[in-house]
Amino acid sequence: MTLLHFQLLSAAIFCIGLYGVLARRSAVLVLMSIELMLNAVNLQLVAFGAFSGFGTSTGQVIAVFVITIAAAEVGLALAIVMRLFRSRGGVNMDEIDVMRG
Amino acid sequence: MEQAWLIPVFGFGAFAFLALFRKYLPGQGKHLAVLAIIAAFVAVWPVLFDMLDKGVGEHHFPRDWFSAGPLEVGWGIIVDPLTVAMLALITFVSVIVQVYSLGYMRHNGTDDSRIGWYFAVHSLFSASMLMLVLADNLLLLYVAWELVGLCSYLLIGFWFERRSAAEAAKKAFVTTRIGDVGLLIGVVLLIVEFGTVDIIEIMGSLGDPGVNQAVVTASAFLVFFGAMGKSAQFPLHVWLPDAMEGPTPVSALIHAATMVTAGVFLVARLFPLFDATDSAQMAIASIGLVTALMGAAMALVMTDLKRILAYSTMSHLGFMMLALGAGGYTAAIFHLLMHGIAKAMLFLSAGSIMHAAHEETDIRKMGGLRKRMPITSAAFTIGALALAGIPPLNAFWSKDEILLAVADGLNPVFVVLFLIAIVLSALYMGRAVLVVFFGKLKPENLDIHESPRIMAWPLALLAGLAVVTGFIALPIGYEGIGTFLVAPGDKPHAFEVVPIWLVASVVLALGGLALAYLLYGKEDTSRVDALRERFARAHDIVANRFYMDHAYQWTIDRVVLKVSGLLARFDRKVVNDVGVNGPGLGAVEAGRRLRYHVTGLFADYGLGIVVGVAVLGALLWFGV
Amino acid sequence: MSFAERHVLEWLIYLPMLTAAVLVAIPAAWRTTARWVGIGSGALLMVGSAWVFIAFDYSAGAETFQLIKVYTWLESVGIDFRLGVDGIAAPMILLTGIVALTGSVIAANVDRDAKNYYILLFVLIAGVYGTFASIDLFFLFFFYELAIVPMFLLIAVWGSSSTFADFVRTKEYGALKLVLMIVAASVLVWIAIIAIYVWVDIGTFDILRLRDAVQDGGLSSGAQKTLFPLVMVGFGLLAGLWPFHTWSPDGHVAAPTSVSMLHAGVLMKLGAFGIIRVGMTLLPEGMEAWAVVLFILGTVNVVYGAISAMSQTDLKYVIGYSSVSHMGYVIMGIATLDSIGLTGATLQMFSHGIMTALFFAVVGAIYERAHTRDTLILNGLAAKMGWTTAFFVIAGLTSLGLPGLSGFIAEVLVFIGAFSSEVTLAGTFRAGPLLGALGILGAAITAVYILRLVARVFFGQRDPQWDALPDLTPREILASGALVIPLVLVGVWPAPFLDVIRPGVDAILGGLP
Amino acid sequence: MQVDFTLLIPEFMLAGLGVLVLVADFAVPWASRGAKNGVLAALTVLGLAVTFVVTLWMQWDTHEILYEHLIYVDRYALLFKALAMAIGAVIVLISMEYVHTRIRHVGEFYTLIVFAVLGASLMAGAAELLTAYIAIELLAFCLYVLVALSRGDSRSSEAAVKYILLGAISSAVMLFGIALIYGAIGETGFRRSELLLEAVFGPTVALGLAMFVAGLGFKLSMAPFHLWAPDVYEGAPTPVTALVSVLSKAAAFALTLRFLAEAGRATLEEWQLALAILAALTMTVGTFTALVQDNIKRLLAYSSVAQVGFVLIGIIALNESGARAALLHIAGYSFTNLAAFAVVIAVEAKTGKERIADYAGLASRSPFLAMVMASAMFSLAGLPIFAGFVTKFLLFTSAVEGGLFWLMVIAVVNSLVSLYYYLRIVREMYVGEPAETGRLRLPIAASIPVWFLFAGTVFVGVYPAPLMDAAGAAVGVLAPFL
Repeated sequence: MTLLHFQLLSAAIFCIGLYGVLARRSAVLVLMSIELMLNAVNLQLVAFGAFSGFGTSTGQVIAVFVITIAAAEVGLALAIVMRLFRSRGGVNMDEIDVMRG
Repeated sequence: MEQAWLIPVFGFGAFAFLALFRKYLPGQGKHLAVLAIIAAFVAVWPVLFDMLDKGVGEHHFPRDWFSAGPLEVGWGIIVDPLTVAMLALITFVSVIVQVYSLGYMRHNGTDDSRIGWYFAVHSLFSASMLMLVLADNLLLLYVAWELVGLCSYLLIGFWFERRSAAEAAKKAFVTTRIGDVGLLIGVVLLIVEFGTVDIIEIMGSLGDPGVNQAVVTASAFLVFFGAMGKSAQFPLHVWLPDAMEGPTPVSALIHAATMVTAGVFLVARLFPLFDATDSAQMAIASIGLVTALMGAAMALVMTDLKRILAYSTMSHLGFMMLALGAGGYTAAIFHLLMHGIAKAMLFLSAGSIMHAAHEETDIRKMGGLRKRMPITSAAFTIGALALAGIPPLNAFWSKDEILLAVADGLNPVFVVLFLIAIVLSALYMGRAVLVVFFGKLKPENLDIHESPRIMAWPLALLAGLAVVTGFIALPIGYEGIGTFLVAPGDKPHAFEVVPIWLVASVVLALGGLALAYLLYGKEDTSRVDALRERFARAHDIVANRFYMDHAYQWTIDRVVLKVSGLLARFDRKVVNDVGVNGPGLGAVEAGRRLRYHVTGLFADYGLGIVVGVAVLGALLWFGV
Repeated sequence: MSFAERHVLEWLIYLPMLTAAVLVAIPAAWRTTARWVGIGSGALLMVGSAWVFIAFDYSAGAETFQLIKVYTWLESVGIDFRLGVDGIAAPMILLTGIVALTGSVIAANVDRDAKNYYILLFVLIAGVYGTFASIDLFFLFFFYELAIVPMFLLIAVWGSSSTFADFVRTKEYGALKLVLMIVAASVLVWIAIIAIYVWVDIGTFDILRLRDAVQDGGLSSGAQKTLFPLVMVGFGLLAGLWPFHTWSPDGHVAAPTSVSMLHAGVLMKLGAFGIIRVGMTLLPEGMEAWAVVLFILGTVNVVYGAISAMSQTDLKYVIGYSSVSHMGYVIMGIATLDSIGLTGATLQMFSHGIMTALFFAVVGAIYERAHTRDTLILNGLAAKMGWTTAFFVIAGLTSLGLPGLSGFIAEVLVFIGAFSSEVTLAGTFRAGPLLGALGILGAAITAVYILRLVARVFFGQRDPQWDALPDLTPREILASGALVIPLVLVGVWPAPFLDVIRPGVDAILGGLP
Repeated sequence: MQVDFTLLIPEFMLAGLGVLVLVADFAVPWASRGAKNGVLAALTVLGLAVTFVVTLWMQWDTHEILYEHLIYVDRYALLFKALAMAIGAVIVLISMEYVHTRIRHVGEFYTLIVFAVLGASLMAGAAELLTAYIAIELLAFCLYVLVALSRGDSRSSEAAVKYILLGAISSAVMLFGIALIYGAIGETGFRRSELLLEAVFGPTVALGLAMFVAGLGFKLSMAPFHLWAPDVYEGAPTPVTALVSVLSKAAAFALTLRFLAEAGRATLEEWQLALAILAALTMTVGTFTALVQDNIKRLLAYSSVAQVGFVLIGIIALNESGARAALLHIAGYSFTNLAAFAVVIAVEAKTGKERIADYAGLASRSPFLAMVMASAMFSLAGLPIFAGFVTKFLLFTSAVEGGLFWLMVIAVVNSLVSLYYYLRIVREMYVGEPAETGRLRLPIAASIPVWFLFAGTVFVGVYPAPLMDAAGAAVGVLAPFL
């Protein structure tokens, strides 16, 4: 298993996540896709850390940070989606275009 | 002679003083103006005598005024026979007219409400005319030339409440201004070509090798175009008849003796320029002749007394231009002086008739006035006969001189036409005298009485002069006018009489008068009416001033105003609405389109980011 | 240099700003005090300007730029607050002084919150003084824009809308168009200034050092030829250059009296002055190449302005177009690249400035009384409004170039310059004489429309409804009278003005290749 | 390897202040809403002021790199820290009345502002990719919540959702970029990666750079990534809009300039034109869309997008004068925008309206507010005696010095077109007729900072030398210009 395989895998996951973000209507599902993208990044980082001959563990360090920050981000996002649900009665992203132009 | 520049200063001073303080002066300062012009008149004589003993010729006293770049412009003076002659004429006629105006402008005891302004502009006019005559450089000459135009505008439009007066003033100013365009271009061409504004220097170096002759010819024609405007030559003569709207003394001064002769004076002052170019001389002569004939024809059919005199002036100016065209410098200037005196007297007498007959100018309503107004009718008759060319009156000598000049200067066709013109001028003068003064006194004119002394005396004085001044042509005391009035660079020629032309001109003049008596002497106008039917169409053309006025008016209404209207609309619609508002509205429209793309949907915003990354990645990847 | 000589120029800029600041502090209700502060500082400015004009030493030895004052401003970029006056700027400063004084006197009869009006007016005056006096490219542009900023509010708030048969010109439209067009032009100048600064690359905005650098080849002639049109159009627009002139009639119609006095009287001269100061001094080869285009456009300006003025019915439109036409003479004079022509152009800038100020003062007075400027209705005013008629006729006669008044001397010099100019169309046909002749024709057309106007509005049939119109108040008579004096003075004795202009003109023309 | 923590005192103080404000909010539940608002605001402002003074005093001329290239503590970071604290304090002062009436959780509001300031100062000091990411996220999280804090306005929650989701996407993209860059050169520090990047510049590095810059672009609201800005500006409570438009932009600029100057120097030819095109796009889109806006906050959103385009010129030119001009413009822009938002906040607090038409006749109702707004508009348009003129002038000069003549022409034209909508507001205020009369008074606490902002705008416009020297000193620190 060379570095390239991991890179391709993470790129694939990233693109799936990206598609999910653009195509999905419900905010929660969008959040899931974002998580997907972030995990793809983690995979990439860890793979670089392992395969590269640098010997330092910067890749893993960054991955750990990313995981923590991603968690905080999702928590925050869900709270805000909750407020949207309470004020708008639904989380369909296509309906929230009151502001435009 | 050195202080000759003081002469115009009297007038300018009077104008400034009156213009500012006329409300606080007794009689609005009219006496002050008259005093100023008398002082000017008195000052002319020492200059004359000083020149006589210092030797007749050109005395130039330069004085610098301002300089711009390489150009030095001064306001010096030239004193030569031509100047002195003109100075004498202008100051003399101005004095006469101003004294006459004192009476003319008083209607039943009270002065005209703006008499102060009248006299102020009068002194400004005579001052500018004097400056014109004295000017030693082209720019100063043009300055005076324009000031004279302004004064004629102000004086013609003196009674500006009357619509016709305001229009006439505007027409006069605009027509002369069109002439001035030619003059200015000519003057600037000369200044640029010779690098100096000084007349004497330019006239001296006309023949120099380095000079581009095409420019000299062009400037000759253009300067003459300017002279045509001011001296009411064909085709720029249309303003002169309308200028009669102004007060009659104004017409006497401006449209008889001084302003209209400015054109002739200009051609005389720049005579070497015209002498050097034959084509220009031919043009001057032919236009002069055409103007003379047209003027005479129109004077024949006019019914308004002042219009008759106006056309007569136009005709005589034609004679002067013809003389200059033929190279007869002395003859032209001599006729200018003689005509000035005679025509001023005619206008003043017309004025006194109008003054007496409650502003009536239609000669058909007048008749047999000689019984009521002896002095005026005598003066008018003398003037008319003089201009008709009856010896020994003054205009006869000058017309004779012109005949001599034309005879040896131009081809026979000009001479024949000139003779016809002599007959015509005698004819219309005779008609005027007969219809106005002889025949039966009409009932409504019964209460007419002679004008007050202040108006009658100037008439008498002028009449006397009309008789006497002719003799200065004769070689008594010096070898004749030819030696005094000499074109620069020309040799003086003594007075000589060529019997054949002398007799011819007298016979034709008397013939003209006889014809006039025949047609208009008797009461019955049957013969005249018969003539009028036969040449009905010709009569209408001439009566309508050859439809010149209508043509000009048509061009102005259809062409000039239409074009300017179109241009203004083009300016607003195209240059402004399209050229300026266009980009503005375009920007706003672009903004509206851009705004349309911001849909408010989250998905589109996300797409924006993705596309952005893709584009940026591509740009970086392919190493733009 | 004595104390005054060192500080007069900068005080001509500080004083208006100071007045504006003082006026901000004054409560709005004190209208009379605001008025007297305005007129007082106007008078002070006039004294200062006259002093600058007199102090200017035009003897042969004196160097071209005098009364120089330098403060370092931004060391690292090479911008210093550098003021100086040469032969061309001195008369302009005098002109600004005169028009500022008369403008502030006429502005006294603005009643709608006069305080703010005066504040903006004095910011405008400071901008104008700055542009004429500064010989640092950055500050020239700084003050050039500063003079435009207050225009918007002055016209939009205190202006007047006018409705015509087939189009309406609201004051907002006039104000917005005027400011946007002038700023659009100044954008072109901005590009040119930055390009000059960067490409000459001597790290300073000082015009004198830039000029010397350009003289010994600091800027390639290709660059100069491409940059010059930017300066020509940029500054030309404010000078009313032909295709870009439409803001002038609309802007002046909407502007209040004293603003259009200052604007037409002085601001339009900034444009022509800019072409001389930036175009001719820093881009000589560009000027050489584009002179004929400028010449043709200038002549078109004269004739086009005169003809379209003929068919205008609104009094201010006629004067707006006449300003466009008269600025055409200035542009022609500049384009002749001939010392007489350029002297004539500078004199015309001065004389037209005063003349238009007088025109607008009178027209403003008429509008304030009759509340209409439509010449079809207004006629026969001479009977009741003696002084107004007199001043309008004097301004009219100056505009048609009557000798004895300043217009004539300026126009004749421009025509002589035109006829003797070496500018050729594509190297073959000498454009001077033909365009000069057209210019003289333009002067004749000017006579036609001015006299038609005077004949109808003032000397025509007396219309009874205008009998109640009061004549000018003593204050207005004083202001207009003050404007007539320079007109007559320059007309009769132009020597002092021409001597001052001479060194400036020689220095600039010396620089041209 | 012992670490000198005294260098991080400002950050610790800010964190402490945040916690203090939060605790103060809980500690005094019984107090009335108004009193609590007053106390907390005073506490925040005081805290920020103290930190400001301490920071300036301590770090005036220290140049340290901590934790093997994690954080810089130098004059460049100091300038932005000072700016961030000043911005935070001013926003708190000008929006006290607004917060009292329209914000639900007063305590959280002030805490989050303090943490946002902390995030911004960390961004200014970031020395390598990871620290940069963490700092950006810290600032972003505070802003996401602040945007949602408005009481009873549904648009606020809609804006918050959009903001956080788009923010999350952009941070994911940025991370992917960081991963690629790290993968290619095994190094994340800016200074050390400059030569490495040049050596191994290929498709992966290009994509990595593109993604990282995209993340930054989102924060800066650069052209293709700016679509979130108008909705967030309109939806968020106005003080938060001000915070977003000034604080987050300034911090993002600090980071971008540091990154490009230190890491991107060697590969300048590769990315300069690409970014220049984006800058031009940003300016044009921002200016032209603003022409047709009728909501004042949306208009200011597009105006700030356009201003971003202008500052980018200075950064892309990447010469000393460009960087200096960019810093100057950022400072000038911050003063001006804060002044403008102060007026918008005051008007909204009193009348609750935010359409441009509602500003009709403001001059007659409150001359002071109208004057401040007019001066802000003239400064943004780049007219003389106001800061915008000098800063724009220097920016465009540096662009030409950097060889980007065409970019300068586009910028200058955009600056002209923008004059239209700035003048539209001024026209509305001075020429329009007010709906209802009655003076509009500004509370004392707010009017003092607004006076300072107005004076600052005019001072920088008339005599920018002091600010210019500060910017010069800051730029001097950036590695390649030494």
